[in-house]
Amino acid sequence: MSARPDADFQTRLQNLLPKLVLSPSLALIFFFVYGFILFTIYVSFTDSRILPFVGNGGVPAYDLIGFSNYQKLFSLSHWEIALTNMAIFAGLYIVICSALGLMLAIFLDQKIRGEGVLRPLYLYPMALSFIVTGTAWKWFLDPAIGLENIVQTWGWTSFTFDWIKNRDFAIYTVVLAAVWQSSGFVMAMFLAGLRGIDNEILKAAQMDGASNWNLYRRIIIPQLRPAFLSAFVILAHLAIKTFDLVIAMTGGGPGRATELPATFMYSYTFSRNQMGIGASSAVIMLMTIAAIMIPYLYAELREKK
Amino acid sequence: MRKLMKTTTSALAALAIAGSVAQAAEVEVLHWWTSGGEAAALNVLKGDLESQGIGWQDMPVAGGGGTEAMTVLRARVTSGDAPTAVQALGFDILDWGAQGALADLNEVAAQEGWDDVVPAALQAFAKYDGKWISAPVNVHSTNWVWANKAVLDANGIAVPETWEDFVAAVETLSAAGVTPIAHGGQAWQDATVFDAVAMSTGGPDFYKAAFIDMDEEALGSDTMKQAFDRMAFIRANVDDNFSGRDWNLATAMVINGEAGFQMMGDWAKGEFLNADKVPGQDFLCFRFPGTQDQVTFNADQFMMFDQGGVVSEEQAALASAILSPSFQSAFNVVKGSVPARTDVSDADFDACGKQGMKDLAAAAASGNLFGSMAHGHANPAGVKNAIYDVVTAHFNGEYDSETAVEELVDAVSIAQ
Amino acid sequence: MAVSSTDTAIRTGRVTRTLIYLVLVLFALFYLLPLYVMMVNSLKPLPEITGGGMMSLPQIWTIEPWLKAWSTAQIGVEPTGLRPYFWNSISMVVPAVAISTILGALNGYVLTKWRFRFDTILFGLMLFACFIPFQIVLIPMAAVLGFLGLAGSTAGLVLVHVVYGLGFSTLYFRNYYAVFPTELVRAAQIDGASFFQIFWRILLPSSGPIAVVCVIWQFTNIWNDFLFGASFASGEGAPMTVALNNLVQSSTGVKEYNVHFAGAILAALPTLLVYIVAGRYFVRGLMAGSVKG
Amino acid sequence: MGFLDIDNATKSYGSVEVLHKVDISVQEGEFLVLVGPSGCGKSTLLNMIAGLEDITSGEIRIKDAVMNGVHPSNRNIAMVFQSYALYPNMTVGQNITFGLEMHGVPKPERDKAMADVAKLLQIELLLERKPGQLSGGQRQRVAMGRALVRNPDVFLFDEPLSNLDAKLRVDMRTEIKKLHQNLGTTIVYVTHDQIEAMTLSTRIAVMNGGYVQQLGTPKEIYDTPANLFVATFMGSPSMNLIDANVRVDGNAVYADTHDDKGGEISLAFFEPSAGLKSYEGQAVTLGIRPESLTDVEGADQRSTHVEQVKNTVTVTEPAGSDTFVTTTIGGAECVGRMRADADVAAGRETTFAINMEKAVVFDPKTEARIL
Repeated sequence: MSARPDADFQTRLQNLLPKLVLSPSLALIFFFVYGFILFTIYVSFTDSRILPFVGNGGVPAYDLIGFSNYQKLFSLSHWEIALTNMAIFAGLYIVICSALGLMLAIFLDQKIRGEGVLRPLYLYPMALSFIVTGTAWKWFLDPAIGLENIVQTWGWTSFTFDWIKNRDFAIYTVVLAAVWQSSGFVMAMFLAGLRGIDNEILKAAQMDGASNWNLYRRIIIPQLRPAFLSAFVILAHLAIKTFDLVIAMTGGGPGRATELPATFMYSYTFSRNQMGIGASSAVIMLMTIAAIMIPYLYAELREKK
Repeated sequence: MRKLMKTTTSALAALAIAGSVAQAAEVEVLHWWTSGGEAAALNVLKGDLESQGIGWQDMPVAGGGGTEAMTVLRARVTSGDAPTAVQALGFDILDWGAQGALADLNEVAAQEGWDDVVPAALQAFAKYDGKWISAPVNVHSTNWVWANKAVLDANGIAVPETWEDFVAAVETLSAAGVTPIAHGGQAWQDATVFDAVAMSTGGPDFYKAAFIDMDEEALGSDTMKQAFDRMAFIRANVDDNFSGRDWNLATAMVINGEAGFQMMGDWAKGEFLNADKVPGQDFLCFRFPGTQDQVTFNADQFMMFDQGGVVSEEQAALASAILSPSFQSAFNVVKGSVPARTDVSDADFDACGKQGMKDLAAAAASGNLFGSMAHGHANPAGVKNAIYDVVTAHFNGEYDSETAVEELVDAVSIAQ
Repeated sequence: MAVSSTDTAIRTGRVTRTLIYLVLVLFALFYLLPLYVMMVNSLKPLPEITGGGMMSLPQIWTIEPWLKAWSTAQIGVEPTGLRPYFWNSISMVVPAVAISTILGALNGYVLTKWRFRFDTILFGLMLFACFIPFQIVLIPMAAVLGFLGLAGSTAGLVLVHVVYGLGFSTLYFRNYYAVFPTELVRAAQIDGASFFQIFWRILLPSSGPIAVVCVIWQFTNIWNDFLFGASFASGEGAPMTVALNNLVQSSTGVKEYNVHFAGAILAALPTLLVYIVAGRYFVRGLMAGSVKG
Repeated sequence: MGFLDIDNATKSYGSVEVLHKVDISVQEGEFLVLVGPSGCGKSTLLNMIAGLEDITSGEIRIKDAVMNGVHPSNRNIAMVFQSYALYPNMTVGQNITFGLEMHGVPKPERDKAMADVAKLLQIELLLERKPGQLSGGQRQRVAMGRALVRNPDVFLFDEPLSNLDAKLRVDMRTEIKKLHQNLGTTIVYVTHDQIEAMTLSTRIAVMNGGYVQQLGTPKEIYDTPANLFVATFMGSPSMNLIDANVRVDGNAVYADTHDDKGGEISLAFFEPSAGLKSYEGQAVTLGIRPESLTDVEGADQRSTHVEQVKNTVTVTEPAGSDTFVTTTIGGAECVGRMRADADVAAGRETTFAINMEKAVVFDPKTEARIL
């Protein structure tokens, strides 16, 4: 509704109020998110090192150096590793969390006794910070003291599980711990989705002679689409922000095998005093996120209109 | 946007005025010494200041060997609210000095004669443009080897003097079924070992050329390749499970007799003492073979942020307290490091401490005191981390020695 | 939860059911594992841990590490334990969660019930804002907080958390209110209720479930934040996670793992409590809105 | 000037005009029904009267006061929604008095008004309950109570009965009608159900595609539909449409078509108009309501113009009170309404009586009725 010139005061106020109410939030977001993104883009074209706009020359001054930070960035094998890891990590993390969450939700929805006990057990990891659960995982996965050692003391001496120490597999242990943290949350979202399905449809389908497998595959799971989409947004957001986990569990190692863009960005911006490169990596990351999220948001929001 | 940038730069420019948020007669100290012994040691300093009527506002931020604290410092400086004093290492101090953000402590330094008692190699990190800008607290030396005496004795191993001795000792241990070298596979630990190995392999001139002058020729030399080969030997003699291990768990392996040696800085001593081990009896400390005359160091310092042109009374008091012989002794006895000034009595130090002080004085006198590359005292953070990348990739088998040398040259040139 | 009438249970044989229970219990164990590691290690003396018994039950049981973590462990130069920082976190989390939830609710209300041109685009922009990496906002945020005079204050931290929590709280409430009958709003308009009266009297009383979801989400995220807490709080005003980090991280000091784990569990207690207390309504809340179009 | 005037009201969303120059004047005490298929604009028009959607151009006046831009709550109207829109968190009593509370009416007055309304609608016993605990019919009553208590100038109903089951719908329909008769209020009522429209209204506006197709009393709409749309939309079963040719023979005018065996049928018009005569030799569409297509005994005895046609019955559908019979005339399938005990059976030939007094004729090109 738009205010008309001939509207009475109450109507005009009522037409204005929603925008007034929304505007502080919008102002905050525009300034603190989009403003800062512009800021970062600008910094990525400077030779900033220890602080923004403080370049090689020392004393607050900087030079605009075009795309040279981006050139440097893509010449670093380190960055390539971070990008590859991100693809592996995000892909597996989102797929496994969704699959596991869905399976647990379906199982938990079978009139399970003790659901009230099991559900919080699945959910609680989301409540914990990785600053320390990372250490617990690190120990558990450590071949000398963790799982491998335990299984070996049980008598299966040829058992090995040393992924966290292996350059080629370490990223999968990060996936494991990340899945541990968020799959319960995804489970809750799917469980809610399942409970929202009209069970008359199920009765009808059962009368049609659908097998249990077909019932889920053809009738129930397709109806969980909104839950899948919400889960996707949340998981994608968590995947991109994964930082503490890597720092606490592997420190980016062995070698640089578990480096992710978030840790890369942090390291160049804050510990290597190459803020320009850090900013350019952030810009690339944002562009990647945008490339994935914008079509998704567009499709989602348009549909609902 | 424009306003924001203006704010950032003007915040820097206005540091002179803005730094004084910490209230009068109070110092705000940003540091990362939070574990029991360190914090207790720092508490000595706090007590000292409080006895002079100066309050201490504590701002501890641990993690990543000071990385988190440096991140927080950037935020504090940008917001125009820099702490009075900030714990810092090596090149970070010079970088901040270059910003003109630090106070000029020359007056205090002259009064107390810092120029005479602080080793020149260390002064290089405490002065910018001829001005004292920070107060050194201690000197850690990083080219130590820690050994379990019982394990060595049982296998008839004497303290190795040369790389060849060391190789023999390692092979003896290996044959005896003991893990020869306890090591934690984290980039900075790999680099700590590399520091010592490079020094031992190429000697002080090579070390200086490669790591301090960042000379491409030295970086790409055969000596460097040999250093990497030696790293490969060490890699072959650590247990399979080294990756990602905390350094103190590696130390625990030596303490428990599971391993023979560990290459680690002097802070490892705290772990031995904490486990009620006696230096000389239960464990040995000696310089990495082939570096007996050299000391690679890193030094913790407190840089003093400019508080409006003049050094405030509290800052002067803090700086002077930090460099007072009594604090230097008290602190370093607890911390495991040695005093930053060479004229402190070694009476309160244990055997390792005494040796450390002697080594430092000798190295300082003979020009054998070098900043540790692994601990950010040889080259700037960007270069250091670039070297980390290569060393750690090599140690984990990603590169062979030849590739590592090539990568090293490239990485250092990109990072400069 | 007594919603047996809405579940999608299927008829299954005994064997299948047993298998389902087995899988569920196995996963429960999987989820409990790290907690087990943390628990057992927080209850044993340090030599037992460094001696290699990290996975086994304590030989000597002790609650000493817990007491130490809470009240005597070294956080900075003072051996205060985590206790004083607990309140810092509470005084930051409560207003931040409350404000971001209320703003999220209002935004959701406007975006679904008072639609105007470009509202969908604006919402998309708010949602996309959730994805900004926190590392890049640190420095400009510091400049802004300094400019506003909020550096080193709890108010500044609250502002930061509100800003970066808005996207998700708006998302939750928008999806919830999207299925809330618009006719109710129209009826209330005809009845003469004002914009805020409609929100306060009609929508809010029905928003319980989604408020629970939003509060849980925000509470967890804000409570567990480290980066902002470390950067924008003063030393004494630092939140619990910063203190925990100072307790746990040390580069060159002795690592007391038992105390670390005890501290970690202590620091996580409020969030665990929120999950347990509000968790019963959590699935119901998700069900009521956030997973539906 | 009427009591409620809709004067050239137009509504567009962006460049799309969804309601085109609607002109309706409602008198005090009138019961106007807006009827049409979904998407015809009837609900939009109602919302515009309520003030829930603004008016792109034109005017809406209540008691001669221009309502454009006036806030819904200041128009002195009340609305009953399809979903009832009862506030789920309030009791029935609170639901009913919420509007009064918002208008600052003191509590004693509110309580009295509530008691009166509750008595009128016989919902006294429900006042403490929450909407969730009520049946569909009870909710409907509460929704009406909420409207009544305001004592508004105009009542607006938005498909209020469509969520009820068939039996309840008929009961509530009767009740709304009674209420209107007893209180004499002005009502605008939206529905897609033409039976509701016929039974309740004093006047009907049939809408389609954003246009008012015809505005008139139920009888006018039913007997003399303005065009093919109104003719087919109103009435159930709907009007039979037969292709025919106009033949003029002196004063008499005939519609020529054929039976199901191809035999010629000539149906003479009753009092043919000059307009119709001008269609001589042209094709037209002949409209016959089912109740005008009967068995001979069931034909309207007062009608002077009943034509008889022999034709084969294809389907019979006994409905208890009547029997609906399907047959084919002029190629079109036609439904006739016969007495319950008419002697017909599928496949058998029978004689149909067509009441030509009620026949209407449309121009197949313009779809308008030929006057």
